[in-house]
Amino acid sequence: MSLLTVNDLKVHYPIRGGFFRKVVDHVRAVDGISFELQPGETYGLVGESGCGKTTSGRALIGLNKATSGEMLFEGKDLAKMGKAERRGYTKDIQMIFQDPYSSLNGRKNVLSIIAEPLRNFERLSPKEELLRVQELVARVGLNPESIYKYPHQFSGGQRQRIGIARALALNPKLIIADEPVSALDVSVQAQVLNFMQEIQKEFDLTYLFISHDLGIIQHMCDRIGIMYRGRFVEEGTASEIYNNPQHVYTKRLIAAIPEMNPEKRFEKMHLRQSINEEYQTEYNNYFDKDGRMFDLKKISDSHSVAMQ
Amino acid sequence: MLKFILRRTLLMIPQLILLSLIIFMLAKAMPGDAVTGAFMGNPDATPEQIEKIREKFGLNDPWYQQYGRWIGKAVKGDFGQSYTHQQPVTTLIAGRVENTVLLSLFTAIMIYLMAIPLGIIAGRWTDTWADKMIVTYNYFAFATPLFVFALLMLFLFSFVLGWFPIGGTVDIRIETGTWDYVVSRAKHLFLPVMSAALIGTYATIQYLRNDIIDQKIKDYVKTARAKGVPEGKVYTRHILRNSLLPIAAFLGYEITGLIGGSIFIESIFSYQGLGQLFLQSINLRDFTVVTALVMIFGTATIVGTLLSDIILSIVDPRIRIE
Amino acid sequence: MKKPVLDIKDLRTSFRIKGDYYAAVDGVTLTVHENEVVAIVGESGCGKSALALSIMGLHDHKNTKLEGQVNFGDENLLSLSRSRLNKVRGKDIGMIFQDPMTALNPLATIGRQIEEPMDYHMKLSASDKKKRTMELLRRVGIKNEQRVYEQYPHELSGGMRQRVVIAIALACDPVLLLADEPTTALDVTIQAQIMDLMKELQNQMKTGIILITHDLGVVAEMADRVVVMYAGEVVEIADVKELFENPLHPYTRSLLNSIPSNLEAKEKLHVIDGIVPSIQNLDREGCRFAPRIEWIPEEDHEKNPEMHEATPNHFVRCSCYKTFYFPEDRVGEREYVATNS
Amino acid sequence: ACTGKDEKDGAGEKDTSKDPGKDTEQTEDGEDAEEVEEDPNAGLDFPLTVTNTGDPIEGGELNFGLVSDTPFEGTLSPVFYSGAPDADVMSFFNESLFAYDGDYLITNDGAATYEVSDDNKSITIKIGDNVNWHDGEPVKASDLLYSYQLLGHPDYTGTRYTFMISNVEGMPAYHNGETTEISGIEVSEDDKTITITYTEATPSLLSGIWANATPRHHVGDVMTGEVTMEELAASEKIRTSPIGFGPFKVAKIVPGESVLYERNDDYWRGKPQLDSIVLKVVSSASVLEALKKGDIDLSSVPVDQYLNAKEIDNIELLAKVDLAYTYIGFKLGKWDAEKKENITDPNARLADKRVRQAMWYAMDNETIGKELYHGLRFPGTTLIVPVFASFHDASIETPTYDPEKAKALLDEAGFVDVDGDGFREDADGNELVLNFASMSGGETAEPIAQFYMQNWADVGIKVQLLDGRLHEFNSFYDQVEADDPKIDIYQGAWGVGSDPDPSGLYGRTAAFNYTRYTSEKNDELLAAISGEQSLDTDFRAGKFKEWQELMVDEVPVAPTVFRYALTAANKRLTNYSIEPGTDLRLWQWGVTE
Amino acid sequence: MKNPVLDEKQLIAQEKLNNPSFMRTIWREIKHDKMALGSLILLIIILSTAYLSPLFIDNAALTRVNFLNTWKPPSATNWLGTDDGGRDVFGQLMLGARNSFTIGIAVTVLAGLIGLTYGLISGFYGGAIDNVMMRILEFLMVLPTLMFIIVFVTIVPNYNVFTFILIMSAFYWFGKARLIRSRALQERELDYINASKTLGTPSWKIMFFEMFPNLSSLVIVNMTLSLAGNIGIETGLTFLGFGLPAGTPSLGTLISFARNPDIVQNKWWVWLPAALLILVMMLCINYVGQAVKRASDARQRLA
Ligand SMILES: Nc1ncnc2c1ncn2[C@@H]1O[C@H](COP(=O)(O)OP(=O)(O)OP(=O)(O)O)[C@@H](O)[C@H]1O
Ligand SMILES: Nc1ncnc2c1ncn2[C@@H]1O[C@H](COP(=O)(O)OP(=O)(O)OP(=O)(O)O)[C@@H](O)[C@H]1O
Ligand SMILES: [Mg+2]
Ligand SMILES: [Mg+2]
Repeated sequence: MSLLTVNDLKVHYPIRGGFFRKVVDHVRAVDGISFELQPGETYGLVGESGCGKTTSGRALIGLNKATSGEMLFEGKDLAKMGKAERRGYTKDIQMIFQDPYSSLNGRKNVLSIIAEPLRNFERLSPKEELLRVQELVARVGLNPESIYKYPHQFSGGQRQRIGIARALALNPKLIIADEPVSALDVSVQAQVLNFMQEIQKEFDLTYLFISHDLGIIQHMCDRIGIMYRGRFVEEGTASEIYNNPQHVYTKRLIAAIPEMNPEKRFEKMHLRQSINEEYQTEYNNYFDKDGRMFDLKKISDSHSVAMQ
Repeated sequence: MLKFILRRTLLMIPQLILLSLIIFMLAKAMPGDAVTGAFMGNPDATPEQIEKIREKFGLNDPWYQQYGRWIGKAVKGDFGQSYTHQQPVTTLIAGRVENTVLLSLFTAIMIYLMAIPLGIIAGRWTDTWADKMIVTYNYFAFATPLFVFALLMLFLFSFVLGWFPIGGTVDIRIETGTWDYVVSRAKHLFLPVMSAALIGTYATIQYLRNDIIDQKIKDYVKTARAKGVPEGKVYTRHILRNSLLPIAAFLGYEITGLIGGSIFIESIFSYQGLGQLFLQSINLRDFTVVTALVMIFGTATIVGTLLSDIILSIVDPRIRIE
Repeated sequence: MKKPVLDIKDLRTSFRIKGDYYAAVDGVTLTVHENEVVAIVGESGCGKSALALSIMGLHDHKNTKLEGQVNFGDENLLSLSRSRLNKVRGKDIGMIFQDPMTALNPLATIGRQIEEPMDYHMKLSASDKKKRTMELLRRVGIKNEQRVYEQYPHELSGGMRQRVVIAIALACDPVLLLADEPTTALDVTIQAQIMDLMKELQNQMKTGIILITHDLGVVAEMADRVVVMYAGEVVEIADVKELFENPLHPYTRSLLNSIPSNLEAKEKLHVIDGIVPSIQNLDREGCRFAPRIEWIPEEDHEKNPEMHEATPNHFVRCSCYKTFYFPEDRVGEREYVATNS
Repeated sequence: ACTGKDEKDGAGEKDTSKDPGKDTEQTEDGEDAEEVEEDPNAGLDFPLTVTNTGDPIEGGELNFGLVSDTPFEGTLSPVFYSGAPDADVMSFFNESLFAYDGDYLITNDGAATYEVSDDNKSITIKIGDNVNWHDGEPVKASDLLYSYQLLGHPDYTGTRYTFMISNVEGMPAYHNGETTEISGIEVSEDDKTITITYTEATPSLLSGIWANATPRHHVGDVMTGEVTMEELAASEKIRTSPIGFGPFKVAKIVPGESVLYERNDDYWRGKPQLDSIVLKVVSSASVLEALKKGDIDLSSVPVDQYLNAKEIDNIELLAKVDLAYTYIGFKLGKWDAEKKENITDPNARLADKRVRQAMWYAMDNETIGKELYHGLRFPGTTLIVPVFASFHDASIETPTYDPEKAKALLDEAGFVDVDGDGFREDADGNELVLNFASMSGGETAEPIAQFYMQNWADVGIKVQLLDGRLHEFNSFYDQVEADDPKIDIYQGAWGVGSDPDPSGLYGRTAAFNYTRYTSEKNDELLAAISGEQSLDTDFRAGKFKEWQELMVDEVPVAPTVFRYALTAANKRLTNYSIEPGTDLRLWQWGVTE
Repeated sequence: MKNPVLDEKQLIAQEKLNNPSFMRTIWREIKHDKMALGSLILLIIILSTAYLSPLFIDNAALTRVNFLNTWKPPSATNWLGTDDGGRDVFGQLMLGARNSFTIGIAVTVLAGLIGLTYGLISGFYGGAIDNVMMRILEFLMVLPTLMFIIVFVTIVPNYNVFTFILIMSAFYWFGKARLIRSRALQERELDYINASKTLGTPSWKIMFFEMFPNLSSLVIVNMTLSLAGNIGIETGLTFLGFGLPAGTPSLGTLISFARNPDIVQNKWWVWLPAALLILVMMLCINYVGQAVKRASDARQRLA
C-alpha cells in the first residue's frame, strides 16, 4: 500500500476585486494533481516558480486548506479530518523548510527548538527531554554542547540540520522538504543533500522533495512529477524523465539545465531553440484551447504524460 | 483608478456612520441634553413641563430614532442649539472655522516647507555637521512639549519683544479686505503657526531622513548611479520621489495631529478658533457644541486620510492599478 | 591578441568595520578583452560583488577604501572625479544587477528608465530616444515594446524585468558589461533564455563582459575565461575548457565535485567543510583555503601564496594544488561532524 | 424680590454667570465713599475717579480690555444675553432708560423720567423726546413694552422672567399664553409714555424695575409673527449689528474677540467725547502686560495680580467694594420640585448649627484676605454686603477666626476624637468626613480650598474635596443645584445685584437657596422685607437686622470674604470714575495726549 | 563520542557569553553612544531622586497651604522657592516628575499590551480576521484622539489617576497595534511560524511564545519612544486642566503657571524647573530610545 495517495488535489486562492472586494476569480495554484508515494521512496516535485509546488506541500502538511480532492495518508483522508484528528497525524508528517535562517526561531536555543514538538506531543521530564534532544542533535552530526546555542551561531548547513532534527523528533513517516537546499551555497548544499539521503535509510523515511533545481531532483529522487501551472505535465521515474522526456514542457525544462561541458554549449543552445520551436508549433498537442494541460495519460507502467 | 477613488470614498461612509454613532453615544453619556439647555438656570420649570418638552424633542424615543433624527439634521448642518451661546451651533462654528482652517493650513505648509528640505539635507548628507544639527534640532522638537514651546514663544515675542500681538486673529480697526487686513491677519497668525510648525516638523524630518537613508542603499539607486546619473539627479529623480511619496500619505494623520495641536495653540494664543471653542465648550459643559466639534474634526481626519489615499493612488503607480 | 578593455591591477577594496578597514577584495589582477566573457565564480561572500562595485565606483565612499588600479581605456577609474566617472558609467560600462525585482525604480516607467542614461550620455531628441528605446526593448526580446514602454516595473514578470535591466545596461552601447549574478534570481527556463540572450547580444555587439556567478553551469555555458575567487583573492584563472577539464586549485575542484548534476544519481556529493571566512577573521598570510582542507599538510601550502602559471594561460594560486586529493577518494565515508561549531 | 447671581469666586473672574440679574451699568455704580471707610481695610484707600483732569483731545480712541478667559458670546440683547462679558460689550452702546443714584435707585436723570403712583403699585415712565436709536428711529414706549412682551412670552427660554416681571399685572396670564395682551402695561397715544402696574406693591420697584427697551423695528416683531422667538435670539440684528441708544454704536464685531465702537453723534445727552472705543478680550494672564504696553487703557484687574499692577507706572488703580460675597454653604436639605420649595432635612449631617458655627470660627479668612489678596478681600460678616449702608448691620458680632472656640463648640455638639487620629467622630463614634465642593478657576482657587480644609482639619474636622478635584463652574453649580447627596459643604459666591432683598437666595421657595435652609422665622422675616410694609425704610432696616442676626446664628451659609473690585485706567484717561451715581458718564470719558 | 550530558549551569553561563541578548545589545549600544549613556545616567539620577524623594520630603507638608509663604524665591529652605499656596516647588517638582513618569509608564505599558495583543492577533491570523480588525483600527486611528480624551475625562463619573490612565491607554494603542500587526504579518510568513504550526503547537502559544519574542525588540523600541510621547501628552492634558486631578501635582500643573507673563518673568522658579525637567527627561528618553532602536537594527548599530 502506498503511504500517501493524492487524488485530484486542488488549492484555489480567491482573487478579490471590483467594488465590494468580492471574490471575482481564483488563482488555481494547485489545480487537480494526483500522485502516490511509496514508503521509503523520494518523490520529486519540480517545476518553475509559481507552478504550485509549495502550495501542494503546504496543503499536505495542513498549512493550507485544500479546496477539494483527497489526501489519503495510510488510507485516511487528511482533507476531511477535523483539527483534532489531524493533529494526530502531525507526528507522522513533518516538513523541512527552505530557508534555514527563517525556519528557526532566533529567540530560542537549539534545545527548545528541537524540544518543541516533544513538548506538544510527549510528556517528558526535563531530564528525559534533554537526553532526547541531545540524542537527536548528535544524530544530525552536531556537537551535543550546541543545544544551548542559538541559531545565529550556526552556519546555514548546520541550521538546516537542526531543522531536520526537529522534524525527526516525532519519528515521522513522511517528510515534505520544500526546497531544502536552494537557500544554501553549492558547497553546503552537498552537505545537506548527503545527510538527507543518510537519514532516509536510517529512519526509513519517505520524502516528498520539492525543488526547482533539476540537477538536485535528479540526484535525489526515485520518481518525479513535473508541475506546470498547478497541474502535472509528466510523471515518471528519474531516468524516464531525464532520458526520455515526453511533454514539451518537460523537454524545455530539461534543456534549460546549464550545460556543464563548455564544449557542448552551442549544441545546448540550439537544442533549446529547437524545443522552443516545438513548443510553439505543437502547442495544441499539449494544451487544450483554454491553455490548460490535458490529464495525465499513462504511456508506460511508471510513466505518464499530459497529452491529448 | 477612478474605481479605486470611488471605492475609497465609499469606504468613508461606514467610517462616518461609525464616527457619528460613537459621538452620538458619547453625547448621550454627557450630562444634559437639549432640554437641559433650554432650562438651564430656570428653577421654575416643573417636571411635567420638562417631560412635555422632552416628549416634544423626542428624547423619549428609542435611541435609534433619536440617532436618525440627529444625524439627519447633522447632515444638513444642523447640530442644534448651543445653550451657553444661545445660538445654533452651526452659526457658532461657522464664525470660527475660517480661523482654524487658516491656522492649520499655514501650519501644515510651514511644516512641510521646513521639514522637507531639512529631512532631505539630513538624509542625503548623513553624519555631516548639518545633519547633526538637524537631528539635534529634531530631538529638541520631539522633546519639547508643544504647549511649553508655545508659551515661551508667546512670552518672548509678544510680551518681551512686542513684535507680535498678544492674541486674537485680526486688528479690528483695519478695514476688512484691504492689504493691511491681510498683513494684520498674517501678523496674528505668525506666532501660532510658527510655534506649531517648529515643533511639528519632528515626524516628517525623522521619517524623511530615515527613509532617504534606507532608499540610498536600494538597488535601483545603484542602477541609477551605474547609468551615470549625476549625484544630484540621483536624489531628485530617484530617491526623493520614493521618499516623499509616503509623506503624502501622512497628510491625513497630520491633520489629526494639527487638530490636537490647535487645541493647545489656540488656547495659548487666545486665537478664536475651533480648538479654543472646544475647550471653552467643554469647560462650560456646552455639550451640543462639543459633540458637533468632535464630529467635525473626526470628519476632517476621515476626509484627510481619504485625500492622502487618493493622492497616494495618483502618484504611486503601484497602487494605481487596482 | 584581442584588445584589452579593462585592466585591473592589484585592486584592493577594504570596508570599514568598527573603525578598522578589512579587505574584501584583496589584490585582484585581471584583464578583460574586447568581445570576451570573463566569468568570476566563487561561493557567497568571496568578494565577487565587491569587485564589481569597485570597478563601477558604486561603493559607499565613506566606509570604503579602494587601492590599486582599474584601467579602462587610458584612465584609471579609481582616480576619476565623480563627474568624469559619471561620463563612463552607463556609457562605456553598463551594469546588470542580480535582482531585477529591486533594481528598477518602482515609480518610473520602463521607458523613462531606459532613456535615462541616454539623457546623460547621448545627445538625442525625445523621439530618437524613444525610437532607440523601442529598438533596445525589441533587442532584449520584448515583443510588445509599445506597451512595456509605458508600464511600471511591478507590472512586469521577473524575466521581463531582467530584460529591461539588460536593456538599460546596453542603452548607450557600452564597451564593457558588468553582470552581477544576472540569472540567479530567475527560474531555470528564464535563466536559460537570459543566458541565450546575453550570448546573442555579445556576439552581435562584441562587448567585453564580466559575468559574476556562483553557478558553474552558467559559467560553462557563457564564459570564455574563468576567474575563481576565494576569500577576496583570485585563486585560479583559466580558459573555460581548460578549467572544466583540468581544474587545479583545490577550491575549484571541490566546487565542481559538489554539484549534483555532475555525478551519477544517489552518489555522495563532495562536501567542502566549513564556510567562507568573514573578512574580519581571515588569515591573510597563508593559503586562504587551507582551513577547509585540513587533511592537506601545512607544508604543502605556500606562505603568502602567489599565482603560478601552471600551464600556459592557466594560473593557480598556492602550491597546494599539486598535492591536493579528495579524502573520500582515499578513505571511504566520512563522519558528518561539523567542524566549526 | 431680586435674584442673586452666581458668581465665580476666584482671581480669574471668568464671569460666566447664568443670571447676572442686573445690567453691568448698574453694578458698575458703587457705594458711597463713607461706606468704604466703614471697612476694616479702610487703609487701602483707592480713588474712585482718575486723577487726570486734563482736557480730552478731539478724536480720542479708548482701548477697553474685557478681562475674560472665555470670549464674549455675542448675544447682545439685554433680554437674551447670558454671560457677563456680553453685558460688558453691551454697556457701550446700550443703556437703561433710567439713571441710578448712589443707592442704586432710579433717578430722573436718564433718558426717561418716572412717577410712582400713590399706592406704590404703578409707575409711569416718560421717554425723552431726543432719545433716538442708532438708526435714527426714536425710542418709543412700545419698545419698552416689547421687552416685557419678550420676557413674558411663553416661548422665552431665557432666565429673566423674574419676580419684577411676573409681578406686572396680567403678566402670568400672558406668560401662560392665555392672552396676547399684558393688562398691566399701558402705552400712551404718542408712544412716549408707558405705565406699568404691579399686582403687589414692593419696595424693590425703584431698584428692580426692568428698564431696557428693545428696538422692535430693528430686531423684528415676535408679536406679529415677523420673526419667531428662536430666530430672534439667533438673529444677526442681535449678534453682529445690534443697536441701542447709548453714546457709542457698534461699528464692527470680530466675534468673540473684539468690538469697534464709533461715536453716536446723535446721543441724547450730547456729542460723546471719544471718537471710538475698541473693546478687546484679554485673558486674565495677559491683562497687565497689555496695560503696561498701552495696548489697553482700561480694564478690570484680577485681584491676584494686584501687587504687580501696583508696579505699573502708566496706570492708575481705582477700586470699590463689590456687590458680592463669597461663602461656605452647608447642605441642609433638598429642593422639592413638585412643591417647588426647599425642604430642610432635620437629619442632615450638618443639622447641628454648632458644627456650622464651629466651622465658621475655624476659617482664617483674615489671612486669606491679607496675605493672598493683600487686603483686597476682607472677612465677610453678614449676608447683606456693607455696600447697602442702610441695611447692612455692622454691629452684629459674627464669628472670626478662633480655633479654640470652634473646638469648644464641636466638643459641646458631641463631636470628639475618640480614636485619636486627630479627627473627630460623631456622637455614635462614626467618622465624620465631609465632602467639600469647590470651583476651579483662577490661580487661587485650589490653594484656598486646601487652606480651608487645613483650617478645619486643625480643629479636627476631616474634609475632603468632592471627587478629589475642583469642579468647573458649570458642573459645580449643576451638582450643587441638584442637591448631589455627595456634597456636604461647598464654597460659592453670590453677586447680589442692586436690590438687597435676599428672598431670591434664601427664601423657602427660592431655587437658588442651595443650602435648602428653611425656618418659620426666616419665612416671616423675608416676607416682611419684601412686603408692602417695607416701603417704610426704617421698618425694612429693622427686619433686615433681624434677618442678619438669624443668619449669623443659624449659619446656613458662612460668609467668608467681601471683596474689592479693581479697575486699572491708563493715566491718559480723563473724566472717568467708578463712583456710583457719578456725574462722569461714558459719553464724557476722554483721553489726553 | 563524549558524554553528552554536561554540567548545565556551566553551559548556560558559556552560552550567555557568546550570545548577547537584546538587553546586552542595547547596553552595548548605549555604552557606545556617549549621548545615550549620559542620558541614561541623567535619567536614572532624576528618576531615583524623584522616586526616593518621599524618603526625605514630607508629603503632607508639601501639600499644606501656607499663605504667609507664597511666591518665595529659591532659598536654603525652599530650594526652588514656593508657589501661590506657599508650597515648596522643589518637592512638587519631584512629586510631579514621579506622577508624570509613573503615568507615562503605566499608559505606555497598558497601551502597549492592548496594541500588542490586537496587533498580534490581527497579524497572526491574517486574512478575514485581519481585514476586519484592520478596518476597525483604521477607523479608530482617524479619531481626534485628544478631543476624545478630553471629552472622556470630563464625563467619567469617578475621575481619578486610575481612570485617567485607562482613558489615555484606550486611545494610544492604535499605532502600536498597527506597527505590531504589520510586523506580525511579515513574521507569520516566516518558516519558523509554519514550522511551529506543523509541529502541532497551538496558535496562542505560537503567537505569544514564538512570534512575540521576535517582535520584542520592536516593542521595546516603540515603547521607549512612546514613553516620552505619553509623558508629553499627560503634562499637556494637565496643563489644559484635563489631566491629573487637582491635588496630584504633575509637571503640567507647574508649567501651567507660565500662562501668566508675570510668573514667567518674575516667578520663574515655579515653572522653569518643571519645563526644563520635562525637556531633559524627554530628551534623555529619546536619546536612549534612539540607541535602543539602533540596537534593534543590526544595520544601524554603532557598536
Ligand atoms: N496566499 C496566496 N494567495 C494568493 N495566491 C497565492 C498565495 N500563495 C501562492 N499563491 C499563488 O499560487 C501560485 C503557486 O504558488 P506556489 O508558492 O505554490 O508556487 P511554487 O511552485 O512553490 O513557486 P516557487 O518556486 O516560487 O516557490 C502562484 O501563482 C502564487 O502567486
Ligand atoms: N559595505 C560593506 N561593508 C562591510 N563588509 C562588506 C560590505 N560589502 C561586502 N562586505 C563583505 O565583503 C565580503 C564580500 O562580499 P561580496 O558581496 O562581494 O560577496 P559575493 O561574492 O558577491 O557574495 P554573493 O554571492 O553572496 O553576492 C563579504 O564577507 C561581505 O560580508
Ligand atoms: Mg515554493
Ligand atoms: Mg554578490
